[in-house]
Amino acid sequence: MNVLKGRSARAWAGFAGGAFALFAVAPFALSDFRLGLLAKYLCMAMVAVGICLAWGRGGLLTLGQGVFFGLGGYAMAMHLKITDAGPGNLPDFMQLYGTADELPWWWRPFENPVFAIAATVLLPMTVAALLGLFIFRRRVKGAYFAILSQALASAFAIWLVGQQATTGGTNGLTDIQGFFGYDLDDPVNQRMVYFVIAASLLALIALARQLIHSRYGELLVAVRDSEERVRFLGYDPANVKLVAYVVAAGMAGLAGALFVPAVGIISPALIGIVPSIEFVIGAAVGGRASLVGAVLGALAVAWAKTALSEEFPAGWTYFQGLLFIVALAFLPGGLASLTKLFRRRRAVAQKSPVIPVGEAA
Amino acid sequence: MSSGSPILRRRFLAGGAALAAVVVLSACGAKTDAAGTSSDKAAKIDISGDTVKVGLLNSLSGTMAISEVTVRNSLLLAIDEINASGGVLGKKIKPISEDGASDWPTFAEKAAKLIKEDEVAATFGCWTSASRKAVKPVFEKNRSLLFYPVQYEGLEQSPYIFYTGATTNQQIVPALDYLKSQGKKSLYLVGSDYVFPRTANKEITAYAKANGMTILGEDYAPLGSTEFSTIANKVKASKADAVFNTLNGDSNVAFFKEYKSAGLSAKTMPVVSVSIAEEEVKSIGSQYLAGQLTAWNYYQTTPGAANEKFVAAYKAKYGEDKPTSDPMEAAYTSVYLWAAMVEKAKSFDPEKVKAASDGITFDAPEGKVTVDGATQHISKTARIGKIGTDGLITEVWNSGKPVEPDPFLKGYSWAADLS
Amino acid sequence: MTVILGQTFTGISIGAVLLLIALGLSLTFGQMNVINMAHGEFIMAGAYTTYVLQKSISSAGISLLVALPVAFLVSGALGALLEWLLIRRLYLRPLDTLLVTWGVSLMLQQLARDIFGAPNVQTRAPDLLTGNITLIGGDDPLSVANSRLFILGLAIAAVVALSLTLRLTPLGRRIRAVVQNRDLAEVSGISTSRVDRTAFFIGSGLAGVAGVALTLVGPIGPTMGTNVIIDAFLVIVVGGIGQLKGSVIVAFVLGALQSVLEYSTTVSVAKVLVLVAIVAFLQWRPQGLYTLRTRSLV
Amino acid sequence: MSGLEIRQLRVSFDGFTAVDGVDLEVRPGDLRFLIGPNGAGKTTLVDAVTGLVKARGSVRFGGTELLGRSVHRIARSGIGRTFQTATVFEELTVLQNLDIAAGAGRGAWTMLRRRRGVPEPVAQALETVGLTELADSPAGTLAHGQKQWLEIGMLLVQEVELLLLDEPVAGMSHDERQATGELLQRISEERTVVVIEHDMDFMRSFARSVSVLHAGRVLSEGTVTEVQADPKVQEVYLGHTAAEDAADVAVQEA
Repeated sequence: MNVLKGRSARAWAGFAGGAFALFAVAPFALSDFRLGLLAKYLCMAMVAVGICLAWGRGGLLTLGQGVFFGLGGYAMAMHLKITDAGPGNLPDFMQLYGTADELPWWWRPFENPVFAIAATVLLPMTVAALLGLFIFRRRVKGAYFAILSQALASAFAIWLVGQQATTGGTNGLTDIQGFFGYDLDDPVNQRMVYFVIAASLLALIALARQLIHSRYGELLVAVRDSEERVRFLGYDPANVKLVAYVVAAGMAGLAGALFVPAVGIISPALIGIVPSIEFVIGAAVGGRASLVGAVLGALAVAWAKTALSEEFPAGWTYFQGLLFIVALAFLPGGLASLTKLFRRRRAVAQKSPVIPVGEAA
Repeated sequence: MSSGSPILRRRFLAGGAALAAVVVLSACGAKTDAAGTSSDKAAKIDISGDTVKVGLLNSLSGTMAISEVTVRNSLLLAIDEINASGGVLGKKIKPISEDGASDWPTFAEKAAKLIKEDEVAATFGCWTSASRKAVKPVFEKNRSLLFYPVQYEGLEQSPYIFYTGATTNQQIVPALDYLKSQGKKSLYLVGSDYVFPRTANKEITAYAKANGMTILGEDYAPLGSTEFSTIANKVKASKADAVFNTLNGDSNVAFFKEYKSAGLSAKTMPVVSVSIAEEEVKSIGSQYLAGQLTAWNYYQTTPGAANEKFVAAYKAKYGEDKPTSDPMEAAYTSVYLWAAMVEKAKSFDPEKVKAASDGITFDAPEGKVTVDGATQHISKTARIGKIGTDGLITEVWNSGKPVEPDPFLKGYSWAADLS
Repeated sequence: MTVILGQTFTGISIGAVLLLIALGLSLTFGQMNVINMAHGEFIMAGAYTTYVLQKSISSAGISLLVALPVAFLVSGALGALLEWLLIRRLYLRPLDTLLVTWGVSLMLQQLARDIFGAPNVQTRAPDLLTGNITLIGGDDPLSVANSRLFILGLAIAAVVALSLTLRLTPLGRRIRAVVQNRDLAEVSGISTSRVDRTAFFIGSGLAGVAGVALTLVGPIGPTMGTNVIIDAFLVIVVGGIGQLKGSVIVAFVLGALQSVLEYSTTVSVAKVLVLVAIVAFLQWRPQGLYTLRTRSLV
Repeated sequence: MSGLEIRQLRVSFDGFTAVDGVDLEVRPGDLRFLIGPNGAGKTTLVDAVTGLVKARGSVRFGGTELLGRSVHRIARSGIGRTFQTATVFEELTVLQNLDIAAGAGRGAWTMLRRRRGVPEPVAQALETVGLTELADSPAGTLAHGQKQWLEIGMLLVQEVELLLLDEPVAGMSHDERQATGELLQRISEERTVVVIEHDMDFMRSFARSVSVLHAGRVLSEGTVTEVQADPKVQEVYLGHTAAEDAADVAVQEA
């Protein structure tokens, strides 16, 4: 029990430290522009929290998070575009490329802010539930699930691009100006968007931690390690996986929704195969099974992308590729396993009977 | 653009305070507010020292790199030349390159970085309409200037963008006029699935309706799509007089290879392309393209001393086998135009530069161009070219004099319903 | 009528291209269960090989024929190198392989950009392959492209060669033994690591051959691989892992489906519908069209 | 307590019939050993009962028909099994393993909260299988025999009434076998236990009744003595048994 208490205390300390850094240090240390970028990275980290749960703890190869991110993002952006346009007017891009004189029927519900906010989370969760129901019941696993997720992400992106009159096509929904009545042009409001995102990330981390350490979290690891065995214990592993998948989708949806006011754009470029892989890579680099690892990994990868491309605009993809290769091929547990390695070394030095346990294979 | 209710310039004070209270940081929101930051100020420009920075925003990786890298090359060439002759307002231009990575949100991020962190005086770049749409609000909000060097679909006029490529009435409309004069009565439209082709085709359809031409079919392929056998079959079966091609990038290569395989050629059914310049001809091969038509404002073969100098300088810098093309020329020209505006305004301040822009002229490789201060587009001579077996494009028709820009096609009665 | 026949041939030719790009994956993904995202870049390497050879061999026809074996060797060597450097450490971690090879694919694309320049490059096709054969003349002609016939022939030849290799040669028997029971193969004296590398060499080499064929119909540039890679994986997933005949059937069925849907709708809609059809199909047969009967696969 | 009743059970894969019309009745509270040479269909029989493979015929437990039900439903109706290789959740602790096994009927709310303390049935099972000391160790670090016991413990907390154990003592030391046998005898006082086993010494020491399977059929049934005396068994099997015994001894001495 002491071990548990120690872990819990450390978690609280880490959580408080993170909150302090996000709310008290970053806003003062960073320029408006860098803070805006941090807000964007935090959105990536929110997706990573879900990936840590679904992939790290549940072993689900979630390569279609872009779809859920996009659903959340579009739900939010649709509402903001409608309010930007004002009552009775069509959003700017519809005036340019559209054929209809009024809002398409499936845009109408998004006029309502409550519906739109709920949809940012519930829409991805519903889609994930339907998909997961089919996929997990039929026991589509491993590599198949990975390829299938990618195909779906790609199909969704192609569909969005093809519907230019109602979705903005390749452009996506751009030039978002207001956020529930607050002008996004104003740096103070941008800063508040950052605070909302930071608070949401912390809330998601707390939620994920609760789930991971709950009985459900233990069961999820059990399903990851031996699905068949869990079935013999009288559980339906499909349901166990479904919960993690749906929660991860909801987190990605919320991240997408908050990405919109932070960056001012949502487009199919954030939905296809490449962004879906990038979401996963952040969590993998940091350590998929560790919540802290996944979050810091996502932040680090997003930051590295910006920093490397600013420093070496013409050759940065070498470094990015190299980072992925080194981190994943040679550090299967991600950067988080480094601390574990260190802790184990220290423990061995103290000759205490610590038993090494590898990360997920 | 949108004429809706103005957004309340409210601040997040109440909500912010509540949230901040929760995280025991109640001072945070108020403090920033007290500082009274406002976005109404124009972006700061760093003119300390003897250099002035400009941003170059092009895709150096991803699918669009195939086109955009050449634009960056010619931007750098123009900057070198201007610096060699003394710079602008006595300051040397220092280019800051950023990679848009063929990803529109990245373009927006990098645009903001150039404006806010590097404090550039102006930014040059973007290729796709999608990337332009993504950065447009960034430049508008920060009151910083973008020079956009690629032909586009029109129907836009941002106060902080200068459009140095052709708008529709300088490229597509002349191409249609040319086809009409050649007796072509029916067209088949092929394009990539994004804003420019879809909008251009709407305009083409309206033109055709008013001019007694028929549109026999309209097909779009996703950007990057390389499977065109079905579209080639459809085009062939339509027996159209000509094809109007608004495909972009990789797709053109696959389309023309398929086109020839289907037994179609410039003789049986000519294709007019608006996104195939010398660089693309080189990558597709004259084997497949000989005799086909293009519509631009500039070709490597365009006569004149200014072009001879440009082509020679480009080849000297980047290699004898590197061709020059319309978007490269428009990019090259855009740097000179900006420099001229700055010299006239005697300031790097975007508002003053804008005010000074009207009537600025430059003897560009494509001929004399003039900036129209009202639309922030430039007048350009329209040219129809034919692709030769040597891979070069030679002019077969031109508009005689520069065509005034008309981004919203206000001077064309058939276009009344378009925007 | 000719439209239907024309589209049928189009379907077959799309299928042939799909088959050719997926064939190498049927070994590396299908047999070895490695999700190699850099497979597309091996295709790219094959295409650039053709480009480089054309600089020294002036006859387009001869350079194309020479390019086929050379591209096989070049891409195969790249594949074997990748296996030796990275993939052998990752056999039990399929998703990690995917992410690592994605990193490799990013680097290879940038490498191509730095060596050959960012714009696409051009290869000349022999004149024989740019024409077509008219099957039905007259007012409503039906013709088939020579380049497509060539690719179809190449695809068939590659499938036959691969299946003969797997069935008849000692190497093929060893590969199948390792796939079916790695431990048993090992204790029977087969060096599984050498078999893995050889299989990877062949699979990647086939990607190189596909790259040569793609120069006849598509662009040759740094991102040409990413355009086709997911389609190729889908062929294997739907065909069933470890089964050549499944991949062959599925490639042609998907080709036909794509061509029919493209003709009756648009390219984008057709692509979406094909993907939806694939998802629906996997509901019905989650392990693909044909499956190996083993207790522990995937 | 319920008994297991199997009638005319048939399982075939691709034309090969692995179980060919087995009739088997296990009384409540029995400790039944299933023996037979390799390929006799023992494991397949257990697979069929637990829903892992499709089968024809009838399998009734406590009056309910099991064939046609999904694996987890069969598990919930009080039937638990182990596998030849111990499958415990290696990354979870012994306590977590048992807690999961005990929890198939928990509601959503309980699932989403943390475990506080050790539930009574889990504590009892820990005691029964002798792993109380190791409750907080990751299961992956247990010795082979301990993993088998943990598996049995997991069946106990599952409140199963029928335990199907596939070679539970394979690879165990002599002392561990002894302990396992005693454990099984204790368990079978309240539950029905079926053990697949190759180890004849172990069978002789602990079996209450024995069924001999051969080529997918039941060859003989009865007490240890009865079965050993059966000429049919001696004919097809005993020679084999001697060889296996020798092998077992060799393993033990190694």
